[in-house]
Amino acid sequence: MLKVDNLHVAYDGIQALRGVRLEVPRGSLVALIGANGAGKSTLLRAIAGLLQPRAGRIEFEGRAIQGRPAHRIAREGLVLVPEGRRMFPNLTVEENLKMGGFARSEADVRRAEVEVLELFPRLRERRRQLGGTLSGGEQQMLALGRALMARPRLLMIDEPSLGLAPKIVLQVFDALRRIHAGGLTLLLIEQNARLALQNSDHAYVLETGEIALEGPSRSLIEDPRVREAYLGA
Amino acid sequence: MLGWTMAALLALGLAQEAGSTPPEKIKVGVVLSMTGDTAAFGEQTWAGLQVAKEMKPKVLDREIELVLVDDKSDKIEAAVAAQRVVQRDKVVAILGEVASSRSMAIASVAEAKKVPQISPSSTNPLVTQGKRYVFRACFIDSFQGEVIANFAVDHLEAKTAVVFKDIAQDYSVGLASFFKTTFVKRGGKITQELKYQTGDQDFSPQLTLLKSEPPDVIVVTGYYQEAAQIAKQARGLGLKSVFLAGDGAEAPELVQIGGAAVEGLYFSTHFDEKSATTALGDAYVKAFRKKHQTAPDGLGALGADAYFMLAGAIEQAGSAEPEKIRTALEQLKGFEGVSGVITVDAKHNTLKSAVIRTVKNGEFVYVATVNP
Amino acid sequence: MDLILQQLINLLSLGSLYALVAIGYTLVYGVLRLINFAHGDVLMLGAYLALFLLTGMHLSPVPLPWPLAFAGAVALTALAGVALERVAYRPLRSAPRLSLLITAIGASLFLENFGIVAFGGRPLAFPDVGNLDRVVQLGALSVPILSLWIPGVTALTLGVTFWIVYRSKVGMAMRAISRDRETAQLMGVDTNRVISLTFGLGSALAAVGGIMWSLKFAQVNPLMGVLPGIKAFVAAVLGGIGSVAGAALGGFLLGGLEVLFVAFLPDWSGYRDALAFFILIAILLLRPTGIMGEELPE
Amino acid sequence: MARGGLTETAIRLTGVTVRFGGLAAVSAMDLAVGAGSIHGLIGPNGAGKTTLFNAVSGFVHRDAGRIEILSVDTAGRGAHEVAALGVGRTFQNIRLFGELSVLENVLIGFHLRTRAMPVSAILRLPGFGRREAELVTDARALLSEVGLGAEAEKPAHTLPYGHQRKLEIVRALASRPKVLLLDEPAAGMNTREKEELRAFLRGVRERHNLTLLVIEHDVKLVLGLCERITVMDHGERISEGDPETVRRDPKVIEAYLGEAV
Amino acid sequence: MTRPPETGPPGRTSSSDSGAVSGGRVTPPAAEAQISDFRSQKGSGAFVSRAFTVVSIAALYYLSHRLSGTEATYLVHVLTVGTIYAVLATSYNLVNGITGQFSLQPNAFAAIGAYTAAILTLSPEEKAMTFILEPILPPFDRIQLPFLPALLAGGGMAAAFAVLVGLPVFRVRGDYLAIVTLGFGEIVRIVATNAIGLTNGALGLKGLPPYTTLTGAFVWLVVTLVVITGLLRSPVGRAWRSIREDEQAARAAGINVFRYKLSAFVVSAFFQGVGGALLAHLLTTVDPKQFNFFFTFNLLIIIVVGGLGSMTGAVVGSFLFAGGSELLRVVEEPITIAGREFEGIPGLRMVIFSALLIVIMLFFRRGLFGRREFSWSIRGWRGAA
Repeated sequence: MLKVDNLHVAYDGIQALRGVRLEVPRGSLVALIGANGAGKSTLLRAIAGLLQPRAGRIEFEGRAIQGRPAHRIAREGLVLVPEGRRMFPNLTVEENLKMGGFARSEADVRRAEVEVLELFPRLRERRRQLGGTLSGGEQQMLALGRALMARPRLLMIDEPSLGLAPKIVLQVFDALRRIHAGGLTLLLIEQNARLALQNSDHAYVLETGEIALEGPSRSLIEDPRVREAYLGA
Repeated sequence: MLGWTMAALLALGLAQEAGSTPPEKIKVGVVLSMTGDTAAFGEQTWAGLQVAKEMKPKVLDREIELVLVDDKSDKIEAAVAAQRVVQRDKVVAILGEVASSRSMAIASVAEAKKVPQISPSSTNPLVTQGKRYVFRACFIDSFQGEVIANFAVDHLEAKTAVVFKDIAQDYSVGLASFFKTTFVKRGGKITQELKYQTGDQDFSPQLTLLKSEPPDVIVVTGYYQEAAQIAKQARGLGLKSVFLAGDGAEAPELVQIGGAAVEGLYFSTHFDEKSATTALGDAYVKAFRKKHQTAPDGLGALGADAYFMLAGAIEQAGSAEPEKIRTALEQLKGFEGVSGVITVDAKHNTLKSAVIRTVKNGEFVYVATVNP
Repeated sequence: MDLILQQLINLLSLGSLYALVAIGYTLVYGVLRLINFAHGDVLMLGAYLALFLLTGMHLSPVPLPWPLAFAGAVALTALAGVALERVAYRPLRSAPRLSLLITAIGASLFLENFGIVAFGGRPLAFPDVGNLDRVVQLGALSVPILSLWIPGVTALTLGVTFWIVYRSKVGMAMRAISRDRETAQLMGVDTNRVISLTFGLGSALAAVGGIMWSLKFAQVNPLMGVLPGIKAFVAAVLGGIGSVAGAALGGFLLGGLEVLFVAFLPDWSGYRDALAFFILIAILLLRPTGIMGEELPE
Repeated sequence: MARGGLTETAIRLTGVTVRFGGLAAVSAMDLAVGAGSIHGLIGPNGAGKTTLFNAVSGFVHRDAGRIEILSVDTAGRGAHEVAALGVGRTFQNIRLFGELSVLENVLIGFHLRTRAMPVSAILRLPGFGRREAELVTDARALLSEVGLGAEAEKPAHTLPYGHQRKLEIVRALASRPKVLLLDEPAAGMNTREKEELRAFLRGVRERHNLTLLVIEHDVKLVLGLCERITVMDHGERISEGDPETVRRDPKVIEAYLGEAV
Repeated sequence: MTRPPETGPPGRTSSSDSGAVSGGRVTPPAAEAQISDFRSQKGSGAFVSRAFTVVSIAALYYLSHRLSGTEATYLVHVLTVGTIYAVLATSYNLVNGITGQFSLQPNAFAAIGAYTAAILTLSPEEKAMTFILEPILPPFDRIQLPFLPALLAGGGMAAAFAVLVGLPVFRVRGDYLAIVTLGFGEIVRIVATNAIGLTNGALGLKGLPPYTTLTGAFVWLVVTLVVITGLLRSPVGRAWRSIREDEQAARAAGINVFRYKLSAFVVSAFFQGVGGALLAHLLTTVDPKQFNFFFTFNLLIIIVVGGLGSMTGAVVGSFLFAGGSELLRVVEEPITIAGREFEGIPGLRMVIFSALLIVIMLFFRRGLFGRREFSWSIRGWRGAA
């Protein structure tokens, strides 16, 4: 469904990605792990069109999308939930959700809203509240819900557990599993490698801008190199 | 790096100097605000100067060349501009500026370089005060203030007056102060002194104060934009007092903006096109209408007068040397200019008659002449 | 009593004029966080365009009836605003904010000087349309018809602006962009288009303000935008930059205070403009983000 | 200051309340952090942990209660004055002086131990040069100690994320604090990096004689690092004790940990 | 962790288009960022470059001295204006570029300095003549001081006002600070317009002794640069720059943010006061309109075009501004094309100037020098490595 080939990205004179290859098959849940500064966020941002690659090809559903503006890529159904949740704090929860469905028809938005509120009942209670007043966990729910409003065909999520209490992390991953079970293809970055590998079908390990390892998550979790570098003793 | 910049500027300066033109023409520097917040004044003065130059392109058989330099209504630039025309263009005299503050900045250069300067329309008494090389074509505020006050008492039989002054303009502040002195001396009473600043456009709060006790006359000592506005808003509030103003009010825009509201407004000025006291004035009016297709205004006429004073002084001196021009200017007596008969006094102020005009059916109409 | 009523009429008319210009100012600020120093000069442009269309000078071969002329001027000014953003602001969107501010000052100077060169530095009279000059006498009160029109037009534009910003989809996108442009892009929002629209809207508001201003003061000149620009800036800051309602409130407050100050302390009227800034400073010291300004996080 | 075991108290809060608008972000908190200890502060998002940090370090004013640092009441003291008492801190979102070099970041950390000496700086007196040279030497030593020696000349913002976290701690250490407040130092780190961080923090405590108060979500790290843990929810303390006690506390499991730990 | 586009310190990118912000981490800003600026030098290189500096200052001093005696007064005048701009711009840069406080105050302090010095250097006779509306307030009617004490008084008065104003002003930040300081400038101007007994109102003061020379201005520029760069290399300078980068982190490092903001403001005000006084004694007249906000805008243009935070940029920008606007006059002069003479178009210069300003900013988003500084080192610009 998504195919990244030989991707090179540099910004501020720093080469952040060097010839990354990656594939996300339809219906899969792919995880991307790696140390800080390895270029994971850069990769997702480049796919989403927020960074212009220096070379390489990004293909979504068979069409090359590299170099297109971010809003066009989002409209194609390739949606990124950015790191740090990034609510619109000055918009109400409902408006935040509507922003997610910005490019969709009104009927679509209404339908999607019902689904999202079903998935995150907490957001229904807070509909009229400003996004900025939500707690961290609620914000992550909203960020996910907002992205779902766009009716994505592939959802990319950057560090959903960042800065969240353990209990909330469990809830977020629970939601992700349900979304995935509903048939959505997911590409996930997660610092907590164990959590990521336990919850994905396939995984890539990114090191200093290059793919160091890849494979089915089940096998990677047993891989001594992964254990040593990312899972700890 | 400081050195490089200096060296580059030095090189440029020298290069420009090398390319100066042959000496037959008499070069005259004109420093005016062609841009910036008083661009309109510079433009009006320049219009008059151009007409004057077309009327009398030569003196002593040498062509006069006007070197116009814009100072963007900035005092620092005015002084630089004066330096420029003196050194680079070797001008024999400088004409400018309209605004007194900039005229004074130019004056410091004129004095240092010993080049005569004639300000067309800076009426602030300080401009020529204590200066050897600085002259002006206009009368000064103290005279005009007296003229307006006497006119108010004698012709309008005014007992009470309200003064409306633009505290950001030295011209306006001075004129208001001198009017007050004479008016009070003649037994009048100033009931209110109201202030505004250039650019203010809403005067209704001040004017509303006058509704309960309207004065006989309202004296507006600022420029035409505001004078028209004040009259308009006063009439809008139902005030019936007579309006009086100084030469700053004189411009076609007064009527265009003020419309019916400025009907019956009196102002003192330097000349009247229909009853020009001099032949030159008549000729100027015709030439101006021909060139610019509009009615001449006071600032333009004074610009022209500065030019004619200079030309006259050069003829008188028989030479275009700055020092000789200066001496000749000091001795200028009974000179028939555009705006009247001009005499330069010992303090380099200009004595000449003032004219009172009024607005009637949208036209400026002659009322009286007041001699110094 | 009459005096006070009369002053209230003065207040209403001046305050709404300030408010009208301030709304446009704040709209652009809200989305781009840019102090658009050229806003006043866009206002000037709108006024000149209206004059040209109205009198058949330059732009239009024949004088147009005023509704057409005004609508045309507003539309053309909106286009000019969009073009200005495209040329001078968009390329600098990721540059340091002060660099952007300098291009805004550059744009302001350009419009002013272009005006001087192209239209002349002298003021041009702005004709009275539809007899707005008329004064109605209500007892001892003199009410210029225009003094009623201006608040009416302001109320209408304020209403429309409010609707756009808080009820329409584009308005929602504007508010989203004002806080997080990148995330808005991720939602499929063409941020360039929304910003262009905002500039168009802001410039259209400036043109409306310019036309009202010219009707009230019966003249246009190339520097006529400087004073409204500064006053609107003050009003917008007073209300809290970025807040539409705040700008309107700030405009009325500023206009009102100026009128009342002169009315009650005529001897001090020379300090009128100082007062505006004094109040501003005082209010900012009490509320560092203006009356209705949102607390911006550090 | 000698390490006084857990008998001495480095930070003591009594009945501290902080309100934003009408909401109490922290209400009537009591807390005692033993000198030389590593004390953990955990709790759900929005529990008031960072607000508590801000109150202790003088960044926000408390509405009620008393905060003592090394037995000094901090009432009425601004953040820089609290820092001068010996409190260093880091921030949840790293706050470095991004465009300044790594070395300069540390030099600014030295602020509290340098005198401004404007006159000798302007006149370039020899004493000034010597002092500056000493500071640079010290800063380099500190950077080498944590393995950032080679990066001294780089602008701080160009460092990889983990190094930025580290630099922020080094900068805080530069002011020779007695108490160090760390706000989510491990956020965004993977398991291995977290292990390194734990060793690093323990080492730092030994070498610099520090008391550490740490906010952290990674339960494993907190349990392994801290000697005592306070759990907050809704601005209040819901539990406190050694790691084992806290981990088993049903209130903590209910509010924070969830079922699966 | 959402980080909205902030009103944060100028000079730092805060856009989310550039990809600079990600989840609150400190990530790189716009492309051509350089490490700044004034670090202590050491070793023999320092000695050599200091020697170079001293020699070149002496050479420039000699040059300026020689130039003053020549007939090239136009050039000297332009250079003097440029030098005074440089004094004003470098000190303005200290607040806006180094400490990162977007402030629009220079017109206020320059006006205070100019009036203070002018009232002190004017002769009693001149004062008696000049004050035609109201006599000047005693004891100023009798006081007359030489230039240096008057200059210092001008700077001192400006600095005193800076303390007074700084106390309330630094409670607000960002664009709000800009408008408050702009307002302060307007208030100073309006007070100068109204306080006739002290300032002679709109009529202004004239007849000041023409004390300002190119050499004098040059010496003051050197003093300004020595003081400011000296401070920048010291802990004080580090504290200033830390405030620009991150105020909260600076507080955590024990820096009294308010005091350092104030000290930058006061140092800057002193030299702006001196600059204003120098300007007054170059033009020999002072009036309120001379110090309107366009005065400040000019300086803002100079420091941003030069490169915010770069002292070299501020100096070069000043001479570019003073010299450039003179060079641009060419476009308004009559030109001869194919034997026909065309009249110049008055005003065209300013149209081109403003267009040029936009173009420069489009191509040099961080100004001509960014934050780099001049040095004698062979590697070129300090910090460029």
